[in-house]
Amino acid sequence: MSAGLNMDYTAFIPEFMLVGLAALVVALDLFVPQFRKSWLPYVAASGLLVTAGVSCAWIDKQVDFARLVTVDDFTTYFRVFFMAIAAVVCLASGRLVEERLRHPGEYYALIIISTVGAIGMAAARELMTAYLSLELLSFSLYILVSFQKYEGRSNEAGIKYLLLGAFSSAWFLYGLSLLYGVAGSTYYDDIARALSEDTSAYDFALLMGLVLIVTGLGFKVAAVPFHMWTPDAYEGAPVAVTAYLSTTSKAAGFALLLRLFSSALDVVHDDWSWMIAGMAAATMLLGNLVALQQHNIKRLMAYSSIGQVGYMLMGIAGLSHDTASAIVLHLTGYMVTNLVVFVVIIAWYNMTGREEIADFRGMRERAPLLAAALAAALFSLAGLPLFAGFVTKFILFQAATEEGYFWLAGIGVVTSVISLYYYLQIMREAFVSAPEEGAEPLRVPYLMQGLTVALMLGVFYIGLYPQQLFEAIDEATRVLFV
Amino acid sequence: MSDAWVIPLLPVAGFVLLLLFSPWLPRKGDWLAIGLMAASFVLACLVAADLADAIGEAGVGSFAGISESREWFNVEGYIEIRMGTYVDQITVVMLFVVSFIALLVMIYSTGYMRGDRRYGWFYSIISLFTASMLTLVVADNLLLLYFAWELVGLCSMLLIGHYNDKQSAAEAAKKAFITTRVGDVGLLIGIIILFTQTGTFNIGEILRAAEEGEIAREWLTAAAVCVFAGAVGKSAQFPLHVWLPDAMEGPTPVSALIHAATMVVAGVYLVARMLPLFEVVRGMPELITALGLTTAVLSALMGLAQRDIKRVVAYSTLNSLGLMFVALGSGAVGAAMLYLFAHAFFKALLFLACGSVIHATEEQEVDKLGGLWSKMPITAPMFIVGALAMAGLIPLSGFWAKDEILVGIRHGHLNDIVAITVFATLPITSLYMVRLVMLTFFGEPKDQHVHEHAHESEASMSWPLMLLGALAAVAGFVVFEGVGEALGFHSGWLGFVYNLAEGPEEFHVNWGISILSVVLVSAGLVAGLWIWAGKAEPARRAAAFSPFLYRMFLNRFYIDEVYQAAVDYFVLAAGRVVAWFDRSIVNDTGVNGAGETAWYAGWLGKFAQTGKLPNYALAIVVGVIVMAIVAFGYRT
Amino acid sequence: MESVTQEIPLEHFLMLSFILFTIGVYGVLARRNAVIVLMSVELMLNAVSINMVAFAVYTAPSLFAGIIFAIFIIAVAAAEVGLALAVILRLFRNRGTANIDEVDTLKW
Amino acid sequence: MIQVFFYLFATTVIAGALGVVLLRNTVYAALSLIGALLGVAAVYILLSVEFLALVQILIYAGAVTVLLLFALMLTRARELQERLDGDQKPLAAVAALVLLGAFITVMDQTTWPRDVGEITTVPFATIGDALLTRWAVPFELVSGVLLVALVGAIILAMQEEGEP
Amino acid sequence: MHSGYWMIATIAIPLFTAAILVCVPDSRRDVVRWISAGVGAALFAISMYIFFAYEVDKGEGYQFFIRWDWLENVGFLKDHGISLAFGVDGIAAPMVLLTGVVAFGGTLISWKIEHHNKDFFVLFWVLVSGVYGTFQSLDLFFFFFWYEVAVLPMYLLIAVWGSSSVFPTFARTKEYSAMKLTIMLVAASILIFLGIFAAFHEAGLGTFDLQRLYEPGTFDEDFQKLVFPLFVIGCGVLAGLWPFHTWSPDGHVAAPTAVSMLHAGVLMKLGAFGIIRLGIQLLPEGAAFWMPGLMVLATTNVVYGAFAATAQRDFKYMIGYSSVSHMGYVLMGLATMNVIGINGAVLQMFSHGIMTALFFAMVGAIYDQAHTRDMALFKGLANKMPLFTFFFGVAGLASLGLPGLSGFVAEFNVFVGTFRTYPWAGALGIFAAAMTAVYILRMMSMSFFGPFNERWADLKDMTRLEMATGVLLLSFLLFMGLWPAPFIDRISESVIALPGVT
Repeated sequence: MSAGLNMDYTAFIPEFMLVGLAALVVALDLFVPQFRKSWLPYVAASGLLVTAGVSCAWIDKQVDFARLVTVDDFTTYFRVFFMAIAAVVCLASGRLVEERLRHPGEYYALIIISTVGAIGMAAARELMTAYLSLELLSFSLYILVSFQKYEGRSNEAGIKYLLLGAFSSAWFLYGLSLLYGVAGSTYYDDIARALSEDTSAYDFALLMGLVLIVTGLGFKVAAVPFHMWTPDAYEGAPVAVTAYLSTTSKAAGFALLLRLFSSALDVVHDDWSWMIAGMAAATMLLGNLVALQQHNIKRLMAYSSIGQVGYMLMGIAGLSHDTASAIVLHLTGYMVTNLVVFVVIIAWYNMTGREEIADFRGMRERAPLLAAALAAALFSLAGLPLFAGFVTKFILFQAATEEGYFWLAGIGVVTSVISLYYYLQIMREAFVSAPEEGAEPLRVPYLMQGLTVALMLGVFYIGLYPQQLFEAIDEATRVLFV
Repeated sequence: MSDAWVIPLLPVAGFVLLLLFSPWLPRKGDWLAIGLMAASFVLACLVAADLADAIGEAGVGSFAGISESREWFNVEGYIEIRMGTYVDQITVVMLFVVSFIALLVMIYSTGYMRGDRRYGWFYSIISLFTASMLTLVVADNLLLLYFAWELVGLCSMLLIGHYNDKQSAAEAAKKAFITTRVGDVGLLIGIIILFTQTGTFNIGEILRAAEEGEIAREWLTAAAVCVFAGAVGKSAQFPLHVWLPDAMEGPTPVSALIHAATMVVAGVYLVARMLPLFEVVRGMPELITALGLTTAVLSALMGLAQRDIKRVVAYSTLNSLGLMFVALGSGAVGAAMLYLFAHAFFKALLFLACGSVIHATEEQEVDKLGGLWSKMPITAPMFIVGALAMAGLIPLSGFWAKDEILVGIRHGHLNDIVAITVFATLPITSLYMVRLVMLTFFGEPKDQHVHEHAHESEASMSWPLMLLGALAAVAGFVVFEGVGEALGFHSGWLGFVYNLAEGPEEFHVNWGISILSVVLVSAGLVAGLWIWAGKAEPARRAAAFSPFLYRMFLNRFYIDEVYQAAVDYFVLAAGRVVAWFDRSIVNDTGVNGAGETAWYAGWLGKFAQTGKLPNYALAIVVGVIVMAIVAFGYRT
Repeated sequence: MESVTQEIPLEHFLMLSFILFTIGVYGVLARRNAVIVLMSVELMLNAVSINMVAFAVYTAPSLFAGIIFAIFIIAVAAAEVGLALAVILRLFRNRGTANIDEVDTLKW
Repeated sequence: MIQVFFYLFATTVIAGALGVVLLRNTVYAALSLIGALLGVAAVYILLSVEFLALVQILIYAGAVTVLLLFALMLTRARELQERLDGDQKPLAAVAALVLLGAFITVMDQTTWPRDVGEITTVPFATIGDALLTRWAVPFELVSGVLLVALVGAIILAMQEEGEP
Repeated sequence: MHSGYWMIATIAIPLFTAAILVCVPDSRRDVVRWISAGVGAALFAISMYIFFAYEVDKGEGYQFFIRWDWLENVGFLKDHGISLAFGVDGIAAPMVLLTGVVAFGGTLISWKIEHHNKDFFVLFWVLVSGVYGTFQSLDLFFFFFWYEVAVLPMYLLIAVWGSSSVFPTFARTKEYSAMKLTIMLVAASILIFLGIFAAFHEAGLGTFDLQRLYEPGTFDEDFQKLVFPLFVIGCGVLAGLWPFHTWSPDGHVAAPTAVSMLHAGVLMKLGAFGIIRLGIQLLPEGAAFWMPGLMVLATTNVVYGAFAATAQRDFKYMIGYSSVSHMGYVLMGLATMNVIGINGAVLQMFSHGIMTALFFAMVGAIYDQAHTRDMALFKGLANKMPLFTFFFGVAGLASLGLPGLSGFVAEFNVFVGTFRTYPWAGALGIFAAAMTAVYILRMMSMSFFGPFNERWADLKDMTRLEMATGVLLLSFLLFMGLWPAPFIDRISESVIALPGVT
């Protein structure tokens, strides 16, 4: 049965390590009562980082496992990337979990497990694997979103996210089934081979399948009009989870999109590029326009993330090696920046328990470091120079232009100006408005300070000297287009 | 002659030194300014002498002035600007007049301005003024001329507004600057047109080009009109004359220097310089004459009714300037320059005398003065000399100069109306000069208190008066060739000044004209004596005879009011309109509008987010359906 | 039985799944009780499985990936139901309702 | 004969499904869901995938529906007979119809490639073998999914001390 | 040492200063001040060096040229894809000098800032580095990069340290003005963005290196006609191009002194500079096609600004509108497309920069004492604060184009150039210069002359630092006004080299 299949399980060492780590965390939480709960985040984070280090062993290798997954530079890149994000989120959520949530062990375990799912999405070269990894990620997120279980908003967010998620994955599956029907296989390369023949006989089925797949993935990455869960889930979820939602789940979605559309569906590029293009336009506009109206910081970040998704979809629409690497570059820069913002939000929330934009007033006076980091990060999100946002966005748009999507680039630039407006509104609260009376300076934990500074360095690194990173990404995405 | 450029430089040094150090200098450093001024006066005389010799060698007519210049900036093949000096007969006359009067005024001011809060500042600015005036005179190119032109304007403004805590002074300064500025716009445009046409700023070359018809006719006309506009503004010709009377807000020495002797005649000088250009433009001489004439007549009439002694003198200045322009219009440059020369003396004299009266009485309203003859033994006679010279009574300098102009007009190619009008103004002029004298120095003192503590001014003020008085009396005689030669003017004054290469012009007395003018002038004098003698009953009756005319004269024909209205209801109103437009239309509608559009778009967009899960699901379905329909649409 | 199966073309099965799927969609859109919405989602998933199996059986017998897929789908669906019920219960405890259109505090 | 069976099952499925989305009583809806699921199982048998049919009956018709029924009981609102349909019912109907239209277009525009038109039966053993070899990764993943779901369900559902 | 390092220094020093200042504790205000003053002086010195060390008639396009590759041979980028390429030509040299002067003045004037002066100077130095970068970049990407860096700190600088103003007819909060300024400028850069994308795509060279893009024949004529408006309007907004100028009066009014100085003095010049670099040099044929249009707008600027200025009651508003008017002269000069005109434009860029900086410095000096800028409230300040009046007056005279001060040289060249091609525009321009006299004198006689208003009895004359700033700027006004040759030699050399300039 398994003749000629490489079943070399060593390729999964990092994933196994992660599962082990998850188990360890839970176990520590359960069976070692005298173990200081507050150490869990450090355990999880260090474990993740170690694993990330281990997975670097696969750089420039190309291991295929039963044609289901391959561990190549693309996978490796995202492995490291996801683990890093997870580590940051674990560290950032330490105090929050202690003070506001129960079951810390499961919390970290879920984050770690979901990372496995995310990696699977990036690595899969077969529909089932891709789908199941996606579900693994989603399930963990469903739980995490409703983790604040005595909090009505958390439940609401959970139920909405879960039901819509199930709904959308039904669509996705239906699309997969049609694709399977027309291609007769679930392997990306078979699909590509099948579709490269004359498809006129079953064009409609194929198109329907593509539409549904785009729908499903559009839901995952929160593209208009499949975005509607995003603001609610972001607002309802515990803020650390929001950070995780806005980073890993999106990034994983894009990893899957890139892998699937490049190695399986590239041959029918014209059949789906316009859908993505349309979605991109709608997403950029709606995300940034509605963000103008928000007053809750989490909700605002939700909409801003929707806008960012639009930019990256622009690249997917004109998918090519250049755009792919541009997307990943932007993705990276965006994720790092986003984490800065969320670390600041988390820290502020921990100290003040507030999450309205208006509650940021006087941050300059009360927590200068956070304020500075926030300002820099928001500038970066708005795409202003010295920070990551400018160069990554510029390269992304230029790449899209090179692929003939000048108009999308146009919309992108316009909307990023709109976004600047609401980012400046936040800065205004933080820097211009005076703190309310009797608000004395806050002592930001060293952990948070350290995180902020480290991430800021990342932002500046990408913004000021992206050469190596960009080369690495270029390498990583090359394997998609062989 | 290569040292002509030093003449303006000395006062510049004075300006800089006083500006920086006057607070720490003894006597605020007036001695420094005066010394430098004197030096440059001497230098000017030397230059004049050299020139005379040079002409002697070259022979009149074949002699074209001496110029030398250095590069200011230069863009190879596109624009080269040289700054330099050009010295010829007209130049030296001006040099002499300017530096001489300036010197006297500075000395006079040591008395008049003593104890002034901004004594040092006054001297530094006066130095700057003299410097730029001298520069204006020696400039060999229009750019440098404009340079100086603007600077004298600036200084005049600063000095008019010297008593800057008087609102009226501030206003007058503003008015003077802006009014002349209007003319300067023309001048600059003219200069630039000439440059674009000829590619040079050098006056000589431009004139040559103009005479040889190298400049397109319409451009030439435009340029001529524009340049003349500059002259009109500076020399306060109608319709830009309104600033000069108000300029009397300034300290009297300033009025003497700037608004009588030097700056106001800059226009005359400019026109005289550029006359060849004007002459080749059809209708230009007529225009010049017409404006000059209007100014002369109007100012003569206004002068009749003014109460402020300085203002009366100011109107007489306008009168004289008009006369000079008429002369220029009829091509009598020599006559114009002669009148300028004489006018400088007697008008400065008049002003300084006024100054000493005001200094003595702290009053300048005629109907508060009177009967000062006894009180001011030096000032009064000097004033009278000046007044008679102004009126043009033989044998004072005014007479000869005026006569030359009349002759020029008769010989000029203009029709007789001009001549007749000019003659008509003569008695009026003498009339109001007499009126002034009578009301100020004779008759009953109208204000005892003022009369009490009136006294003769000190030496530093009275000596310049006497000196000027003497000159005002005799300056006219230079017209006699003998006198001219005696003074070193080769072939007499006119031969000397008459710089256009048509050979010297003799001085000839046209007896008819002379007699006529003498008669008219003395008629005016007699009439004046009769009218304002004693209680001046006839004057009151004249005023009562036609209150309308009287009011017209008194209010200067309401020209100022008209301008004021124009400024208020046009310029400033337009400004307000534009400002409003900018704020409400361009900004609040245009700019904010765009922003608000986006804002409301977001506002609408956010309501799609109803919070109800079924709607979200519906959105997904709709998305699917739309994409599907579009896709199938493509396929079929 | 083999002989007779020729009488039912693939399209019939697909048609069945289409209808089933549509009904499921309708259910999700129209119903307001969370549990019933969940049931409708299950219907959709069943439609998917039918598709998968039909394709596997008719067009791609070699690897019968469709069948495996169907199995996984069933598993996932079951898990989904379990998790969903937990969340719904939690919601009911906190909000006293399981009607999804009544929980709309998060909006705009 | 077979066709008769097929249409029979098909109608069962559709009827059951309609029952789920139309019935006014939640419990009946759940029961009709069972019907639909059994119908689907029968269809699997028709397709001669008995293994799948078995799974379907065990997991779905058995476990899942029981779960659902429990849920219905537990979340029963105080007053009976409450409205089961949302406000956007008509829109839903329209959307569903349009969607069906789209599917039908797909249907008649498409001729499926490699349609052999005959059924190949797959024995249990092969499936089991494939699950553990060729499809090992998805298998592990799905186990992970189940585990996560389990953990999540416990965490969220369990009553804890000091619960408000 | 490679002379290019001097340019690197002008950009790196401010950035590092900003980085260092971030680490200074809030309370150590004097440390911040002294560091900043030192850096300001150093930059001033370097700028002087760059200006005077620039060799005229050397024959090569860009001097001090230096290139560090930044991103290349990756993605769609080929050799020298994006490189830190710096170089100065005769047009950039005066601008660098200008930046040095104004920045130094700004640091001195900002000495009295108390509220978080650390933050202020951090942002201030970022701004300065951006300005230097733009003037010296020879890489399309980095030109825009630094351009945006210069815009970036504006919002906070204005919104935190600025001042709101209320008038009978309308009011402007500092937040509003700051937001409008930032958004309008960034929105304008949309056009530049698009222009750059299009240009890069069209050229297909895989590099943003300007010198390679400048090579004739890179863009065909239709493309140039299509894209030129993007660049010219995009940059024009920053140069206060009508009708996109409204950010400038409000912004300058709201901004703190030093920022007004730098923004009106230097930043607006970036716009004009961009029109030269991206418009004329990159797309000469497009320029030839569109310049008449620009001339119309520029003339509108000049007249419109002058009229609007006559109606203002607030010192800064008047200056703001006069800036609109004077930047109009710059655009006019550029629109002539002939050597004299563009010379004039660049001269005007320098002259207006210094002059308006002086203006704002002086207004700041009085605002800090009187806490109002309403001309109508002041009266007869001349005798109370003679020095102040003197400097203010000189600035005014410079702006009304008095010979002997820099304004005249510049405007004169502009006028000559304009008359060559569009006499009507030239005439209007000169008329507007007369209008300048109207509003300047209106302002002077309103608040400096006339009887003294006792309400201001306790006003002091200028402080030493303000004096220093004033003298610094004044010296350059006179330098250029009396001896323009050093400027014109440098500028004209490069202007003649511009493509399509007659």
